[in-house]
Amino acid sequence: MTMIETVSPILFRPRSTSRALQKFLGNKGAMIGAGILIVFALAAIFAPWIAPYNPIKTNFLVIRKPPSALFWLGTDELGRDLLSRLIWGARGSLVAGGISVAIAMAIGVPLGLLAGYFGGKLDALISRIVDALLSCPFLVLAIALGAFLGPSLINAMIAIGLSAMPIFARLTRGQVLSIRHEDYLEGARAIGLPDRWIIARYVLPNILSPLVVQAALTIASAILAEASLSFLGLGQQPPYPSWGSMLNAARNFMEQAPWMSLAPGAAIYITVLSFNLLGDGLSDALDPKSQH
Amino acid sequence: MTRLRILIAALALLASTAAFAETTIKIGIQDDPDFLDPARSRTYASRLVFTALCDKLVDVAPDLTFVPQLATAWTWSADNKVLTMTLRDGVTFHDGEPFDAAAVKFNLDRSRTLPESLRKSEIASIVSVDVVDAKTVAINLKQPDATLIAQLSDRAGMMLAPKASTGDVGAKPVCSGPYKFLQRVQQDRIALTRFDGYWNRAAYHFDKVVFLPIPDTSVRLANLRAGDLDIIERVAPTDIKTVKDDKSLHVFNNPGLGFSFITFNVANGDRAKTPIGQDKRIRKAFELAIDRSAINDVVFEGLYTPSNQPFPPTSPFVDKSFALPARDVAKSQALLAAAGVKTPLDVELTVSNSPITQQVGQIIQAMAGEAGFNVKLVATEFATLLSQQQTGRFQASMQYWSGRPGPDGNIHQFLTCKGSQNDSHYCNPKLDDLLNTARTTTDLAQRKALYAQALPILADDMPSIDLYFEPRLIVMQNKIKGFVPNPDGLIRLKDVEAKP
Amino acid sequence: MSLAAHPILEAIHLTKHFATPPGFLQRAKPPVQAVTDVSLAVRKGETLALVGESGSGKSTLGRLLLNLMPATSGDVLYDGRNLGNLSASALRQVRRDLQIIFQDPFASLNPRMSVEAIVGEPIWLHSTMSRADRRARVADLLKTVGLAPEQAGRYPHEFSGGQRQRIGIARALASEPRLILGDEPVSALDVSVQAQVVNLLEDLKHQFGLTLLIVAHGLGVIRHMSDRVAVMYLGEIVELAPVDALFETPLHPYTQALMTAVPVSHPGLRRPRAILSGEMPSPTAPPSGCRFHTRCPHGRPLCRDEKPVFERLDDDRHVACHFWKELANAGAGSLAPPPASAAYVTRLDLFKTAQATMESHP
Amino acid sequence: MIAFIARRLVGAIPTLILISLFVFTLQKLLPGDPILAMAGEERDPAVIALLHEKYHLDQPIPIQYIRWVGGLLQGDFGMSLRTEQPVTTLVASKLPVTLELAALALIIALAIGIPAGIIAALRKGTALDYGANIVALSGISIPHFWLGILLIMLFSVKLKWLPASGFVPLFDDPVQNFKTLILPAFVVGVGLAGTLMRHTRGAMLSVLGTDYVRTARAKGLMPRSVVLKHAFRNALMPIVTLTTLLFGEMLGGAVLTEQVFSIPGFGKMIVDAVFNRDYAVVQGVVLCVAVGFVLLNLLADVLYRVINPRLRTAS
Amino acid sequence: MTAGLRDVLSVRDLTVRFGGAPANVIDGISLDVAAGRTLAIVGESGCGKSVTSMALMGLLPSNATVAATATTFLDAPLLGRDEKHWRDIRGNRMAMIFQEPMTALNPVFSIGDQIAESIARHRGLSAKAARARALAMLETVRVPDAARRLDAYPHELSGGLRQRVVIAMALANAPALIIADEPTTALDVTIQAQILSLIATLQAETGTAMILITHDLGVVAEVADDVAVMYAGRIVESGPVAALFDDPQHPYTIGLMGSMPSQGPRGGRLATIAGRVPTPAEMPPGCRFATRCPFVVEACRTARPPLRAITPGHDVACIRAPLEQHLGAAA
Repeated sequence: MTMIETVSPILFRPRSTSRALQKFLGNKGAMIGAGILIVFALAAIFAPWIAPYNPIKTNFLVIRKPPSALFWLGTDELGRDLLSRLIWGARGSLVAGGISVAIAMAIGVPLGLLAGYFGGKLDALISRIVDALLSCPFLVLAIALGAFLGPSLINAMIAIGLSAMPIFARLTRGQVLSIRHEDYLEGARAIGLPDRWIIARYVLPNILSPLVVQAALTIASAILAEASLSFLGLGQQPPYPSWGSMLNAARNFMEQAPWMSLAPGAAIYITVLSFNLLGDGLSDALDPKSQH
Repeated sequence: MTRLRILIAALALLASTAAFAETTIKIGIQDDPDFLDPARSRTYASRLVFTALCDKLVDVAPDLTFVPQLATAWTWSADNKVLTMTLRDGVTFHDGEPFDAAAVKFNLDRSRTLPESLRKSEIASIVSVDVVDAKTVAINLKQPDATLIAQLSDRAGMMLAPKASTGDVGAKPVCSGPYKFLQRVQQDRIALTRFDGYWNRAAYHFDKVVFLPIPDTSVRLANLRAGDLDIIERVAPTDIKTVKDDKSLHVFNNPGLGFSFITFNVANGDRAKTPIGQDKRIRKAFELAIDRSAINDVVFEGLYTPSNQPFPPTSPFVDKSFALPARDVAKSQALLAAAGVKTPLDVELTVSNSPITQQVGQIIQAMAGEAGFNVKLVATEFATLLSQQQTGRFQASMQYWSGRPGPDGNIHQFLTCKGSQNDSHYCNPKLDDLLNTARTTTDLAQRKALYAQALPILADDMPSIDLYFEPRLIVMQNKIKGFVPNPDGLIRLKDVEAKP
Repeated sequence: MSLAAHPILEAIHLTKHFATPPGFLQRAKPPVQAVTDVSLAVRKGETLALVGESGSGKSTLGRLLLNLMPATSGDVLYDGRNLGNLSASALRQVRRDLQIIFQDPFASLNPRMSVEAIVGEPIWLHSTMSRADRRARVADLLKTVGLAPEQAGRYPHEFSGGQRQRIGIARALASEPRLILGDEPVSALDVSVQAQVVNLLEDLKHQFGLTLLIVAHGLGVIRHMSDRVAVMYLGEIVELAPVDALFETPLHPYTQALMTAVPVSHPGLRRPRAILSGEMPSPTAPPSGCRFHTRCPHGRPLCRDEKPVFERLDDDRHVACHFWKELANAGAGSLAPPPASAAYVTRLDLFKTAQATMESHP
Repeated sequence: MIAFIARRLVGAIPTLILISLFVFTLQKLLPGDPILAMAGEERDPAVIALLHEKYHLDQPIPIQYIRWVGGLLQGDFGMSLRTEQPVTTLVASKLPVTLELAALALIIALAIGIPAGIIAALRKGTALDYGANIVALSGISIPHFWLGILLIMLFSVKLKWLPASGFVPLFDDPVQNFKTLILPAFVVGVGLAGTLMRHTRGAMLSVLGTDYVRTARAKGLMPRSVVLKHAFRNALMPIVTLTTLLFGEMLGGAVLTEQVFSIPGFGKMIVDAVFNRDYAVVQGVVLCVAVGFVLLNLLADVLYRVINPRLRTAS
Repeated sequence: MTAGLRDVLSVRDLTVRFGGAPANVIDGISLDVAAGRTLAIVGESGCGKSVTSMALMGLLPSNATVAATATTFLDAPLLGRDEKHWRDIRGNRMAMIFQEPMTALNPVFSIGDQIAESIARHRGLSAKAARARALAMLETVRVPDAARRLDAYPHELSGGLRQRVVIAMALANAPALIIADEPTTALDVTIQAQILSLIATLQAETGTAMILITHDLGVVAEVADDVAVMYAGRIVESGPVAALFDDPQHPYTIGLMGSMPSQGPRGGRLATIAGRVPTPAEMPPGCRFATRCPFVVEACRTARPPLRAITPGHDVACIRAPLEQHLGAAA
């Protein structure tokens, strides 16, 4: 008596995830960005095998040599191979970006979820804290935390992560508010699902896409922030390289040895660009609106 | 026609005013000075400003001898416990108050008694100051003090106008120097204007002096090259080549007083209880692992002066017989073996977070690594560094001292048992004896002998390793003529003028 | 069905006012009076429609009846038990028994969950079924609503509007409810799809012995589906009647106006008619007396001053109008069925037959 | 409107208290003793003890906080440890510089970012769009100090068109003031322009697809009127939000840019104050920035009401 | 369609294709509408009726290719002219009424401004004169208290009033043709009745031609003179409104009418149409309804059925019409 609506093969449409993936794969910019980042990530992972030289081994015979067949990107102020340092530095910089954003999200997103979902006094309290943190200048927070925890890459990440946290809390809260009255949430409540389940299964997945986009953008700014903190001596500690600390060291040799700043500068630029392109691609791919 | 004439006249007027326009010299300095109060000042940057602002009783000549400034002559009593100074005639302060013996007494007493005074320890030997007559002052000492003249050649000897100097002196200091205070914008500029009542007015050619703190070395140089500054100080050695290539600039490379050294924590708390803190052989091994000349070549383009003594290369107290040890990795390893420690031996070296210090730290790390040390660099920002040092939270620390012309100011407070900056808590009564005696000895030969005895003790105990002296690299526009460099690095504007 | 059956759900003086809490230095705003003093019984096994224009409070009333939001005052009885003082476990059972289908098939399904997860979730929540059993049950449910079980792994956006509404229905059925609230269940759908869903709901109702509560504004669908109709205006029920009686002799002037406003079903029926003027007043400041008096073509001073009683008439009808007796025939109320042309009737029969054949031999 | 503003201002007080507590606690946790640095090379213990007492640093932290808040209520923000100047004086001298730099940077950012964003949105998917995006992202990704030094090398050292660094107050010499600020403002502005461009583009894209823009086109309006009047006005909300947020961030100082260009603004003062443990200055400046944020948020809300009539009647 | 009256708009074989799409979204449709007449285009979502209206207004995005063998609007060609020409026609000679009065008005400008803007643009009136005419237009569309409402913002008005404003905006320059795209779909039934009656009245007063796009056969029955039923980008049946209701020929038309619940007593199950409208990627080669048609035969799948006249003025694109004859033979 009821008819079964069969879907003919030509009507087949790929599943949600793979559809977003396809859309993502079709985005040229995002693909270029992802490609570059994969290359950089591989370089970071396999640094011990692919770096031509020991990145911290000084060689006083080849101080500040321009790029050559021997040293493809030249050498630095202590005669270390810049290419090797760049490859090893990718570890510091990419990890710095990733971990600080992870910290920011791990704290900011739950706060935003709580504030947005439950509202009321909890929301007022969380929003106040977030406002307060937001109006504390980033560098003050980062420097203070860096100085408090002691200068190291890990502490720089914590500082950057905590500083970026309020943005995620705010964004999450806003997103939760925008879907709080969606029918499917009401449906979930109508079934009698508990709040934590609704937050985990209904709210979070549906606000993820702007968060992912923001994360990609924040990774980019976290890498730059690490460079800034390095500039102030609060980032990666010598002799280990990060792109920020390399750039910092190169600052005094911008004229005598321009290649020293060019290599890490270009690496940061390309990485940030890639993360942004990736973020754009994710934004397009994950946005349900753009799928219609 | 008339119009044209008026125009020409106007242009001529413009040109002429330009010719007679106020002349200003702009000096780029590395840091923003702290208090412009000689009794409270603590930074090198403020000394740069004081040089134009406040005259001292005594000045330092390029050969590190002491020459008259506000005091035209001085004599010691037979027991070396009274210093009598004859003061210059016709000197007035910027506010018109005359300079006399009472003013000297006021200033010395102020430095000794002002609660916040940082000069107290420098002139601790003074018991009282007597006004003999208007132009003569007698300074009475507890015991003979060979360092006193040196101290009076610095901030302790700077003379403020007594009447104007109550309350917040730093906000508007009134001195008797060639330039008087005009304006200060924190972290931006300090402007001085020519003092017409200066006793040696004719020797000063600029109407205005402006000091601009620009911390970034390359930016400071860029400003000079862009023509926005006339003189910059503390140029990076690595920039000297660029400067030399620039035909419009001129470099003064003068040996300086400031030096760097590594202090080991030998008795300051628990962190001293490390092999390197307890065993002088290991410290010696550390020294032998370091090649001072290589550091100089790599980081400083060979412009610095490697040294194993705390006395500047120009100082008569340098002991030429006490040779700079060559790097000897084999001997270093042998010493480590003799000390019976397992290599690689972990050593924590605290360095400030400036790029140059870190560079030096990394070289030391690499060099010491070859001898069997595993050096961990701890880069720390300044405020933390200071308190860590004082409270003994370090194993080895790289330090910098801006240097004093006399020998005592470079050694006594660091290495005597109760020295105010003896963070290592190193204590050797024999050394204390020598250095205290040297303080009260006025005879040059005797003093030299005393310091010559101290050096081997230090080389044996090795509480610290002297590394190198920093030259004073001052760069100016070619058109600035008449500048005479001095090891203290201060920029004296006497006879300096702009000549195209 | 038996009219004497027990009510499955009963609203007693139910009121819902949405108040904005006064902020700092802010005057308290008057509350939105969404539902005011409504008493209504839903009978076991019937299809009861709540009809009214937007802002009439029909959706709010539906949600109140399902205990999806707390009432400002009044009670809801489910099987004679007051929902306001049930234990947590009893409330869970109520959640199982009372389900809802939403208007917008695009918004009512979690876009991030597969159909299987969506339909399986109520089963997971309300039973201890094994994973495999649950999967089989989901497949059954999908078949029941006319979807291929093979599509269980897909996501909502891969389906058309009608298919999504079927998923929503499958989910509502999953907890084996006794009553389903359809909140405008077909108004977002195209006509042909709407027909499919209407047919499906009717089939399911008979198959599972469900009670349906339909919130709708499309009078055609209401006439087709429901047994009784409650007409709402500004948070109040103005008329409650069996469907045919209501459509044939609407008593309340608002019901009459509603009937008149429906477009004709055949060009031949075009005629000049009295159109209700003005718009529904704001529910924050409802008019005094009879709330309809500001628009009522038959309004008299009494209507402004005095609230009419929601009167029960002899034949299972209720109406809230002072003058319903006089006005009973005033509106051109009843909708005369269109004279279908012979050609159309013939061809429609052919169409239905052919369609049925096609369905049985896909 | 006035009630609205008053309500917002009073509502900001808990935030300000929270941030003052937060900053106060945070910096007291920092290692290092400001007095030790102040005591100079001599480090006379008597002087150190004296200064501790003078600045009440020998007292328990809650007492210090209460003392500070008590001062605040009387308009006393405390004294800088490093310079012994009242914090109010310091703030008053730096704030105009930072505000001017921020304003100029924002003007540059708006002048580049908004037209670029609009054009990119109108030409979505074309080479122009990609180009604008790449340029915008470049602005975001180039480290400020790097770009700053490059610009100094080019415009000051090589071309000698502009002073390399330093700052001349606006009222001393407007032309010179502009010359000293244009490069740093450009460096900061370019970074912001990218962000602004990307948000403008996004906002315009969502607005260009709306029914009312279609209505405007259906009225036969000129494209300029459709885009600038009907679409842009509606896209302004997120742009206003972002602009005020960016301005607020700049209140905290464009630290590195200020350092490179030797601009005596907030940023450098904050960094120096943190490094020198100049507590009163850090507290005063952060509080000042927080108040700035509150005011900017308020300004944004007022602007929303100007832009969007719906919000006007909502309250 | 109706002979004798001068056609305001005449379109032959209109096709629209979006860049990269595998099939035409509008595939060869022809329309004529005369002054004072209302042509209803009926169809379900996805049938292309809105694209048609946008194509006629020249409002399709640049990735759409619009072509026709002939177009005449007020005796001049319509398609193939430059953008300036379109701008001069739009909002002036040809105006549009949109479906969603909530979103069709710009929220940040007062309604007076939005009406006056169109007047000023096309008539070159001063701001004051344009405002006066805007007020007159508001009165024309029976907005109560029009003078006060002139400065109101859209959100301050109810849905019904907003739709009146949209109508006032469309009529402001006395257009020769109005395209009303689902003008009452978003409205409540009593408001719908008000608006439909208003449109009818105004059309009678001004003699404007109208294309009414709707999915609601009730609205068609209420106001249309002629009807074109669209399915998947093609017109499957067209003719005078009475002919269509009394003598529906195309299986799609029949199914559509049969799936509407009747307002009379319940008449059994509703008719349904299986499946759904094909996307451009799924477009069958022959009759586009073939995949869902219960009467489909092989010939339907291969060739496009021509639109042929069953009776004068009543055209249908089905090779099996009239059904009873074809099926009667088969049965």
